[in-house]
Amino acid sequence: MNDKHDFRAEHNRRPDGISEHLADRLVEALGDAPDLVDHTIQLRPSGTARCLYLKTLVDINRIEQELLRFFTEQELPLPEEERFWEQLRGRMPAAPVSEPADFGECVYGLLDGKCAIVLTDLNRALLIDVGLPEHRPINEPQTETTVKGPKEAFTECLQVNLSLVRKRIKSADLRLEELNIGSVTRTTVVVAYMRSLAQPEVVRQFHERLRAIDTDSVLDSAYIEEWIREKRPTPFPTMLSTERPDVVASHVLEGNVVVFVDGSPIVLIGPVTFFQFFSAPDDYYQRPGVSSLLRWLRIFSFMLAIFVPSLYIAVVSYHQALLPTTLLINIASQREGVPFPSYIEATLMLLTFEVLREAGLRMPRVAGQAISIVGALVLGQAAVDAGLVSPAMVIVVSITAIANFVSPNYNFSISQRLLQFAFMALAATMGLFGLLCGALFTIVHLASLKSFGVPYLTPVSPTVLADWKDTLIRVPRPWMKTYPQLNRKRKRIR
Amino acid sequence: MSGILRKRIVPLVAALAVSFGLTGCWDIVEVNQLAIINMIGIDRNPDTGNLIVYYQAINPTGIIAQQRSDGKAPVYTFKFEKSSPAAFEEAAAGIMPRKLFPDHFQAIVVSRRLAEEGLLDIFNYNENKNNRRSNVDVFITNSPISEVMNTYVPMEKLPGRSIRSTLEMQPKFTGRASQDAQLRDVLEHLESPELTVVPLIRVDKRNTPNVNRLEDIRGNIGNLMLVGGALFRKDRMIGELDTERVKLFLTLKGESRNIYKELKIDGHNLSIRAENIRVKRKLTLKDGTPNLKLTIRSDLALLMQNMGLDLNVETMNRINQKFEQQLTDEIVRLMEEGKSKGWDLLGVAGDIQRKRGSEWKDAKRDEEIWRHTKLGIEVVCKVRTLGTMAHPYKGE
Amino acid sequence: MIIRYSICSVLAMAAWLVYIVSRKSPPRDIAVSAAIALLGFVVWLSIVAGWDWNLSTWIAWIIDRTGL
Amino acid sequence: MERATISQWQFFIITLNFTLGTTFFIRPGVLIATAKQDAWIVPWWVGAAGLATAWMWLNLYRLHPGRSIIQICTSTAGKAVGGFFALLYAFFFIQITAWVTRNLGDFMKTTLMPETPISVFHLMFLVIAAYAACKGVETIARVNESLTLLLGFTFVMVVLFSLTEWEWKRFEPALQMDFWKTVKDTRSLYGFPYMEMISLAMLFPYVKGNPGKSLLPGIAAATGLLSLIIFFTIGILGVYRASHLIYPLYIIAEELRAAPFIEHVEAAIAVVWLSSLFLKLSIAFYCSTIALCDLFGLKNRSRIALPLVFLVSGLAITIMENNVVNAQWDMRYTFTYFSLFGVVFPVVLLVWTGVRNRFIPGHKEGAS
Repeated sequence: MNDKHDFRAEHNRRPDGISEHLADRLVEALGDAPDLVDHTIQLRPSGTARCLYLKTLVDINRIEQELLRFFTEQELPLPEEERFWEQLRGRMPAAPVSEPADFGECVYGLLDGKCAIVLTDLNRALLIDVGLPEHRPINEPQTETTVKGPKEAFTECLQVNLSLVRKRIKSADLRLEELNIGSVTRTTVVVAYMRSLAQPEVVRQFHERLRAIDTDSVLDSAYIEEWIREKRPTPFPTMLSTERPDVVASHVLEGNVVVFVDGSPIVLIGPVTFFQFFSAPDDYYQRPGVSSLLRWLRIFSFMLAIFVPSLYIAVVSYHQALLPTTLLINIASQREGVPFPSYIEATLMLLTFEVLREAGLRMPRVAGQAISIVGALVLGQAAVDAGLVSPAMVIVVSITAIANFVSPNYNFSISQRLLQFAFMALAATMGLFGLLCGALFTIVHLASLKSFGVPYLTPVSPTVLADWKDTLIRVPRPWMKTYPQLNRKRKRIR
Repeated sequence: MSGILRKRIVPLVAALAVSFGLTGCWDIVEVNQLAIINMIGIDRNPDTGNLIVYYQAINPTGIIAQQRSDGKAPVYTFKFEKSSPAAFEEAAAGIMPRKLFPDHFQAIVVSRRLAEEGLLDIFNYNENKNNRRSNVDVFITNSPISEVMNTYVPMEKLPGRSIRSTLEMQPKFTGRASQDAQLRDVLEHLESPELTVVPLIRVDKRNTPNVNRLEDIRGNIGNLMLVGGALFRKDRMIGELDTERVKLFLTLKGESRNIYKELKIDGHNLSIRAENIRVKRKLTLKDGTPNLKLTIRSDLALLMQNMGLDLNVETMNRINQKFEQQLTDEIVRLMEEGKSKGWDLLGVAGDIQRKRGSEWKDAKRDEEIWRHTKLGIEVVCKVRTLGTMAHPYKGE
Repeated sequence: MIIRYSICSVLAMAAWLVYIVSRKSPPRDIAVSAAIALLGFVVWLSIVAGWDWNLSTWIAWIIDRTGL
Repeated sequence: MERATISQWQFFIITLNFTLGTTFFIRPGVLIATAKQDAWIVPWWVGAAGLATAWMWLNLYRLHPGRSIIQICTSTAGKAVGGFFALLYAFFFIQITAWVTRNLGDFMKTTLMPETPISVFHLMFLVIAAYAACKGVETIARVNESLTLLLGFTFVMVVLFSLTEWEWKRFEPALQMDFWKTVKDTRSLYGFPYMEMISLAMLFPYVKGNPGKSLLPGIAAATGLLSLIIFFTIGILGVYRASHLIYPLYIIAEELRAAPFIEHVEAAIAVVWLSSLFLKLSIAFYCSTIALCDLFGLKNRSRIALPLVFLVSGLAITIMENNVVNAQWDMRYTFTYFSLFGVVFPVVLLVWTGVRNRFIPGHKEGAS
């Protein structure tokens, strides 16, 4: 799978796939691309070479200053000689040179931002990596903001992303393994893990699933996630995705495996368990007591988000006895003029909220003001005054909406919204019993889930008390002396 | 073929499974389809022998409207007359536009005449219902039940809540009623010889069934008030105790820990409150007669003294002595009075039933043995709290 | 109500049988599933038709008979 | 078949939940009615008997390591006789499942949702139990682990808030029962839940290590908890009322008043407690499924789960007319009927194995 050719072993053998008129065929294969540059250069002492590259992908300065100078300004030995390569490397240490095995690789090399030097007389080609991928600078994280802690986020450039992680883990144990996935896009995917920590079984599963990917294109890590996540249909994410290098580093250091995808600022992490979705990077940059409390707060708001609307429906239309008398009277009088049953009311309001949210996400920033004004009308006092909903319902929807946003993981908050609507339907048909059935079904489902062989509900079930120190609570760092047991690490003590 | 089949059939099965759920909504009822019952009144029509039930249903908009002070009725009372308790829900459906919702009721008011006949069938009906409440307060009333039920009360908008709150204050401040005067406490003693006391209420004569009463400043008018206790044996009322006796009775049962007392020393009035009363009962059998030894310990708080005496050790001792003596007298008097009426106010019979050992066998069989109980009373008390005054003003 | 349920369940059962046949399950699996489904069908039929039978009564009768 | 294993701790939790599941709802009222204020002692001796019986099952299992009770039947007594025994066992497990289902339906219908048809409750729970059964014993074990915490928490909260009603007087006079008469009258407790636990013999092969190490402590803990629950019921509710009620624990929850504004929360508490019924149901359902799989040599559990839901939901309706009839049946027949499966058959199998091991050479290792 490793596409980097070991040059020394190859350079003496003349590749078979390279035939006559290579340069012309390359030009033809790329369909006279307007950005294809094709120089002919005079070599010393004799002979010509053709220099081909896509000017949109390469650093032209380097070609002019380093590459062309190397080939034209001095007398070159024949490529058969070791001296040729020594000189080439000596002059251009930063540009990896390879010799393609066949025509296809040549084409791919050009498309990958390499410069092809075709030695026309010898019918040989060299691929010199002088690529200059365009990428934006390292910014602050957009979706996972923290108050304290590092403020770097991944970019779309794989090399930059890898460097961000390398920078944090200066260990020889860190293994990076590269693959190309996608028959058309040939996207570079890097699997990273700590050799001494990651469970070989998990690494093997990652490799197996990545190799099994049979697709034409990979444009984002989400594509990869869909291929390698658990096959069982589930609304819950079984891989963590993050744009923060510190999160990746901490997961790698706990023995998890991460997947970088070129062109995506989102990195995939696995295996992951249910309770890890409640921990935010901030937890580790704050005092442990505070972060434990915040974790409970997040779990509580998860509960709020999925149960509040359904509980409201169940209580108001089935189990009114649960309400204190005064509250019951208040709700009853508020609902006096409302035409819909409470479950219709709740569904309408929450759907409206979802629509507003989606509109807010997709529309141009400048229109934001308009949406917030209209949103306040639709979900607020105006709706109450119009007699469409009761004020209590507005509160319920608002609590739900806010609680939805608490989840530190975007994927997870989507699954929580799915559950929320399912539970509302159950509560509307069978009250608390329906809600119980929904909850039981969810728990059975969660218990049956596994993420790369690790049960999803670890460490609560199966109970691993030693792992509770960084799930439901976070103990101070000095107490975290052992590695999490969740994927049965090889090493126990940190 | 199998692929297509699978694709078709899995959703079909799923859809069927969902349809089980979606055909639901059997028990659904919206809040504004409920007649939230706040208080229930029960009586028996002496002419026909039928039960009469009053449901006091809350009018939610009335309550909310009242907060904005445009005086609408907070409750409506509905009256039904049927031969069995189970028939009332049906009868209610004939006149109330909303579903009867008794889960939240706060009080049951029973007329005295019905209580004296026995409440067994009402208890049984209530306990058998799935949405019954047994931790609800029971009240017996001397007034005609229609007047109790057709009364608006000041302060609290809901009469049921009003009397319940009144009752709940008593154990803490006055000891005039017990916390354990709920339906379930009466129920628990349906088979034992123990007596229970249930609060007795009365309605002020000047009551009007009109919401305009709520605009009247005179709070006493037409209000419900606590006037004593109804003594229950098993399911029926056997007598009435006045407030003082209720306090004493509850104290001896250990259900009331604070009582207010007025003492007279040398013709001077003295108000004290006995706090933290602990009663220790010891029942022994001597020659076939039960001996009950009561040891009562208490801390006294001096509320007001008008003795014209300085507060010193001697005065304290006198107060203690006076209280001890007065309490002993009252207990003996209560016991005698009970004996004459056939009420086992000290609960001796219940104690005997709870005794183990062979020597109690005969005593258990003799239902009247409590009458021969020899009473030994020891009161130990100390003045602990004096208020903010070291010596009273003498005005001399 | 119960009739509606029974019809739904019977349909679901039939669909299920078709499904497992289409999944090419071992014949033994199919046979046992079908047998259980058939038993279930008889039970539901007896409920819908109002036949009064009671497993517990039968067991009681057997125990009484054997004199335990 | 699956190669799943469950840990000792998980099997302990499973045993606990399976023993207490429906028991803590139904049994306290009956026991208090029979043994009055001393009812809390009853579970002790019945539990001891249950432990002894479970020990016997474990001995049987030791002779046939890695085999479920169904496989023990067929391997010991042969295809015909053993198969008949195994069929009876499978029938018994299905019957238990139907019983648990019906208890759930009865409870829901009498207390929380009187208008809803009883089959709805049965079907909903059965479908989820079937889903859990398809996912396998590991999933069921994990569900048990995660829900037990919640259950324990609610129970402790309810008891704590109800302690204001506590009166020691209610236990007096203590130890007044006629021992032999009480033993006779409460013998059905031995049948349900203790003999019912033979279902768990289906799970023995999945337990990592010796299942006895968690089965016996599980039964002991469940017995202790049952006794504790009865103890609290008497102390809080009183003998007289508790003995007249079908679900005394529910009434405790109903009369709970944690704060002036937290009243009438019985629906919420009951719903949480229902998950305990669900745990029992899922274990029972799983046991019946694998019993059928073992009996007929099926490869895939999920194939028969749905037909079984269909069958059990029907059986649950016809299994009894109402609570009263069931209570009477329980008093008279539970002990005998359940002992047949819990004691008689295992003893027969044990003797059979012993005889065969002694007299027929080549069978020393059980039947490996």
